Amino acid sequence: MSCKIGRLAAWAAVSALAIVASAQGAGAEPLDLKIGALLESTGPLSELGPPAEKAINLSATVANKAAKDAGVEAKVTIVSADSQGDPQAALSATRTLVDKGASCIMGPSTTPESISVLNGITMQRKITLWPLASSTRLRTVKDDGTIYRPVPADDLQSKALVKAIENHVGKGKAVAIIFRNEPYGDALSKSFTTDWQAEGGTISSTISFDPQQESFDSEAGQAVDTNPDAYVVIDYPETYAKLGAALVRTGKFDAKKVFVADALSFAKVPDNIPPEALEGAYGVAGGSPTGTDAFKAFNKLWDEAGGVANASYTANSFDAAILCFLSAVEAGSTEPGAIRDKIRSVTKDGAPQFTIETLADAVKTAATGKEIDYVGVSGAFRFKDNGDPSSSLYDVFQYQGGKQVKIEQVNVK
Amino acid sequence: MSADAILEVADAVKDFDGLRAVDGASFHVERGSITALIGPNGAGKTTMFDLLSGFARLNTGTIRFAGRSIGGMAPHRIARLGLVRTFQLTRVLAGMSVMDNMLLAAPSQPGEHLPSLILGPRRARAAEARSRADAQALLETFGLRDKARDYAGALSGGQRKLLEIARALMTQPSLVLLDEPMAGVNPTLGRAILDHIAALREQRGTTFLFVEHDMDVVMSRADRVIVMAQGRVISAGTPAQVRADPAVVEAYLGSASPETTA
Amino acid sequence: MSIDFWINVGVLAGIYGIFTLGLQLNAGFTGLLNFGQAGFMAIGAYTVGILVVDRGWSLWLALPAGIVLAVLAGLFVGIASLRLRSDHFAIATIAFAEIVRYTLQNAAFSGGNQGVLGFDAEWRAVSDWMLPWLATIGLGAYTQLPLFIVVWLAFVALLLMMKGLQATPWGRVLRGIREDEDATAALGKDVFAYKLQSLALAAALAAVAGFFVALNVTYLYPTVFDPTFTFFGYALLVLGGFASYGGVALGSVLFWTLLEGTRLIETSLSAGQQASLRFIIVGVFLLLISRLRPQGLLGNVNEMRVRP
Amino acid sequence: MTDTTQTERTEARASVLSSALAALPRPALLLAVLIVLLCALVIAFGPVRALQATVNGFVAGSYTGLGAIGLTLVLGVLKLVNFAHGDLLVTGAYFTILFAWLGLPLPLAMLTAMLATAALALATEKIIWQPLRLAKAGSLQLFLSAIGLGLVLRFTVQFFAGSQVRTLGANVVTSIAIGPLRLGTLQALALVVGISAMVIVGLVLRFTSIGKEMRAFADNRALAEVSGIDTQHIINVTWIASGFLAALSGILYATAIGSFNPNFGITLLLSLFAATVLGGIGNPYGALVGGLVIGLSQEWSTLLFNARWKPAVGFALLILMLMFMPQGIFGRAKRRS
Repeated sequence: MSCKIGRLAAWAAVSALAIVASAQGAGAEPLDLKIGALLESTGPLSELGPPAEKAINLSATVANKAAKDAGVEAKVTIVSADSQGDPQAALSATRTLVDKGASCIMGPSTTPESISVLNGITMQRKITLWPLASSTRLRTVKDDGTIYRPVPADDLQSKALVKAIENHVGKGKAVAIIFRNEPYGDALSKSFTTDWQAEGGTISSTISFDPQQESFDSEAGQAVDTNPDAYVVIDYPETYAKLGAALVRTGKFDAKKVFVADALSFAKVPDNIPPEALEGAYGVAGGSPTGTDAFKAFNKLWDEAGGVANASYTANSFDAAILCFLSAVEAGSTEPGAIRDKIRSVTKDGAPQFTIETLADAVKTAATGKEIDYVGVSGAFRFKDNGDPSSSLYDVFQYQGGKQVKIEQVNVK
Repeated sequence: MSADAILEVADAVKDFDGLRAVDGASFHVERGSITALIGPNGAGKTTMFDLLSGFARLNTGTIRFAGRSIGGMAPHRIARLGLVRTFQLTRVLAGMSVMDNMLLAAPSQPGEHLPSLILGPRRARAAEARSRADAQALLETFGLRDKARDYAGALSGGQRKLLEIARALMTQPSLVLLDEPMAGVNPTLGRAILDHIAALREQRGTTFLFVEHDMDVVMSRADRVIVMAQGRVISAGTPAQVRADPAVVEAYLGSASPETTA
Repeated sequence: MSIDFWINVGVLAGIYGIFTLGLQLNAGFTGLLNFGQAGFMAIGAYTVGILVVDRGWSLWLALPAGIVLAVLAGLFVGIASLRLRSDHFAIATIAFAEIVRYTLQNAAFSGGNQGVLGFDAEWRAVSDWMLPWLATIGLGAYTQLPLFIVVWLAFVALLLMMKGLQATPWGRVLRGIREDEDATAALGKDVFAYKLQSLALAAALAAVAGFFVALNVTYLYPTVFDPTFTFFGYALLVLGGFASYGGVALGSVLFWTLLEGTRLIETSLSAGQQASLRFIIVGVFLLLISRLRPQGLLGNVNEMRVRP
Repeated sequence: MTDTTQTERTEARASVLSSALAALPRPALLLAVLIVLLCALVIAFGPVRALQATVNGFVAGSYTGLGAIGLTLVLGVLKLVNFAHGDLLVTGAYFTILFAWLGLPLPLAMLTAMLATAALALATEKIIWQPLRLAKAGSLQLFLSAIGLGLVLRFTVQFFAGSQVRTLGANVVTSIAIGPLRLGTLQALALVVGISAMVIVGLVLRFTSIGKEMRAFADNRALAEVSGIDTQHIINVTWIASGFLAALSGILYATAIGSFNPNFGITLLLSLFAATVLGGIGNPYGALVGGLVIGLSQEWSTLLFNARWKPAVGFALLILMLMFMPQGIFGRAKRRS
């Protein structure tokens, strides 16, 4: 009985597919995918906008070239809007993106923006949202499977930091935490404190600083005063340029004791950060295998494109846009719900692997409806049921000569 | 002082920035009188008006109005007691209609307070109707009836002066302080104002204290004259008495007589 | 431009409209340059959020509590700083709003950096009840429409209330204070008490606006309430018209059509440049309106007293 | 008239509170208060921490103080609350980047940037402020125009330069050791430039004829006009000076901080106002001292509370000052007309 029904269903499905296929064939409609970029172009986080914009634009260039090389009629256009770093403006910006036909939305960078955008619009439209916010708070909202995070959540990262410090400084040591007073820093510092203390370590001081400040000398002084064995720095490059300089100016600071969180992970230390503030510093980055061919290819692309310098999370934004594109190709549709349902099919463990260097082949395979495994610039993607990366592998890296050098990989189940 | 004084000022002192504007002035104003306050420029007349109406605070001394001490009282409370003033440079409420200027001055309007406005809108409306009638009548007397709907800012200088006086009278005061009511007003209109003041004094017993430079007006219209110089009261009495006082003549910088300094 | 676009513009225009009714009452009718309105709004919104999430209050009971607290804040700010000269008052009120914002960002009771989330279930229930009903007239697909309807009902009701209030003797005293507070005091009016009432009422309106911001954003976070909100409020106030409540509605709709509409312009510029261009347009627009039509579209030039 | 009566009443209240101290001149009073506070902090937190916080306070204060000198001139002479002043700082810093990019050596680029910003400030006078003044604009229009101008300046800079972080490439990590205390080299430079600028502006106002005319104009505009001073000339000079000083402090800030984007002006702006009001409007010494007082109180506060409260401390101080000493440290009580 059940077998019969199953066969019937299969028939129905096949014929439905045939109808869809013939409809597509009749119109010969190429895939016209619009990816929405929700960028902090103005407002308090406006320094994040330009690199993210460049990363997403690069993804469109790469995707279009791959589609052409693969002979698949698909075109990616980027539509962008300014989230202003503000939940209310982000909501309006997203509405414009939807108005312009976006099927996926890259960004925004903060949890508050992500929550308002999700509750306000993307969930109802089944549009996948790819925020760069890593706060666990984002997981307290019901998202109907529309949130995919290209960055790991804070609770994993704090464990990676604990391991990295244990490996390079030792267990049970005194750590000073310095964080930028924002959801990201606040949440990560809390989970790190819990995890570090659970392993028998002590926190010598926790210093949060307001980013909109003229000087950070007092904060820096407080951090070095306790003479900790290690510093955990949770900060964005813009403020660390100032804070790092202030730390060095205290004369008691040793950058080799620093462990930075993923927002300060870049292939090359940006110009505005004084080299002394990061030389020899350690850091963790989730599933970001530095030194891979894809990583090098991406950095080459970035440099060739000109414009703004590379920054943190650009590879993650880039990969997210590529995933959206591949899912659309796989689904043969730009309908947001259809794309959402295919994301796991293009990041399938065990399926043939592709990177940006073999993206044309990936497109070709995906267009036939076969499962693939896109291994991104920032590593392979294994999404949990809630859309967070399940990978528990973290790179521990060190800045040597201004460049990021991978030291080891830690597993933080 | 006089048993029938509506206003008594004793040893009033006021400093501004180390500058003594009023220096121990004492005088009184009789109920129902028309009294002039005169003196050369810088004598402290306007400061005295500011002190009387609460716009400036005494350093030392006392001011009693209708038996109550009002030194240091806020301007609006003094006004509610029945002592209202006009300003040397007219201060009509330019962005409001002439009628609204008048209605604003109506005393005890329950509609001006949110609780009574919400609880008793009908009473507020009744009070409004009464005030409107009063205002019409006053505007009529001051020749402003046709202007009732105009913005006060559109009035001529003389009309503003009239409106300001009419508005002060609208509060049903017992003592009105007029700071140079004749300045900038054409003589015919000026005479009308003075006639009206005299009539009001007769009808309602309103007291008037006014600052004026035109000595003809002062001498012909005032019952009493108070003379200030350098922050003190140097003379007070009937126009004739004051005119004869040598201290007054000297105060006006040695000029032959007060009249020439108008 | 789709219907969704207009609904969004409408919601924003309604919320900012309610917010700006308070600014109109202060600046347009009382002559008070209140630049702390965003702070009152934050107090109202956060009170609602905290009472619902932490204390389990009903959303509908929390709203009046939020209004009461905002009014108390208005009275406090007024008593502390109403005696300052007008530009100092403006600076003091901005400083107040910023202190509120920093407190919300750093204190434990407000959720700090993590904000307040999960207070809108009761509103969602209402919204879900309205949607099928809207579906019967073919508008069921627009999930923001219920909020639009409620915001505009509230806005129109409050607008009419403020207009009515302005026509009373109470409103006349406020206008008198705007024109010349000394002359009004000389007529026996307690200027300070009226200014205080004006500020407290504006704070109440800000709290209502904050309530709707909370429903719209679904998440309370301090940056929503930064001084830009107040600046935008003044911009649309002057656009619509000085001393005109109808002008607030017109100004709000036009301002948000302009601000959101510029998002839709297709240019070959980069996203960053296009975002900059939007604000350049707003800036130029503020300069032009102050210069060319200082009283605004529906404002009365006679009511715009020239203040030296 | 309105304002003075109110201020006067407030003063009367406040003077009751501090009648015993009122006899002292305000700057001396302030100095005494600061010394007492410093002593208390030294006792509570030890000399090294307290003195290091003090040094940091001077550094933070010099940034704000220097920026506020240009602001206080415009506020004092023209009675204009210039909300665009922070963005003039930004313009100065980005002009430097522009001219350096065009090939000028950095010091020359900086100087050219200051001149260009001064010219820009003068242009705003001609295009915006003069017409508004002639139209007898009210304070709300002036406020809104300043906010509008600020938006135009900031986002024009962003339009061409982008919002990513920039640097002028100076070495920001060297510091001078004074015993156990540390003072950044560039921070020391900022402090020196700040004090020099204050002294120069102060001397110019005191001893040159244009400076005297500016003070006369600030004191009593009507009187200055009657006495035959070329008022438009004074206004022009004020704007040029304000633009020049804004660019100077913007460049110095950008150099010493090391990293900035077009937002730095607006985030600094409220501190600049606080410094101006605190010091007494129109007084260049006041602006710098006001900045230092804010810097000190903010940095000292980090000894007592978590550093994240720093900005709120500055705003609270501003409100308290407005309430109890509205004329500021160096300001004079306004005389009645």
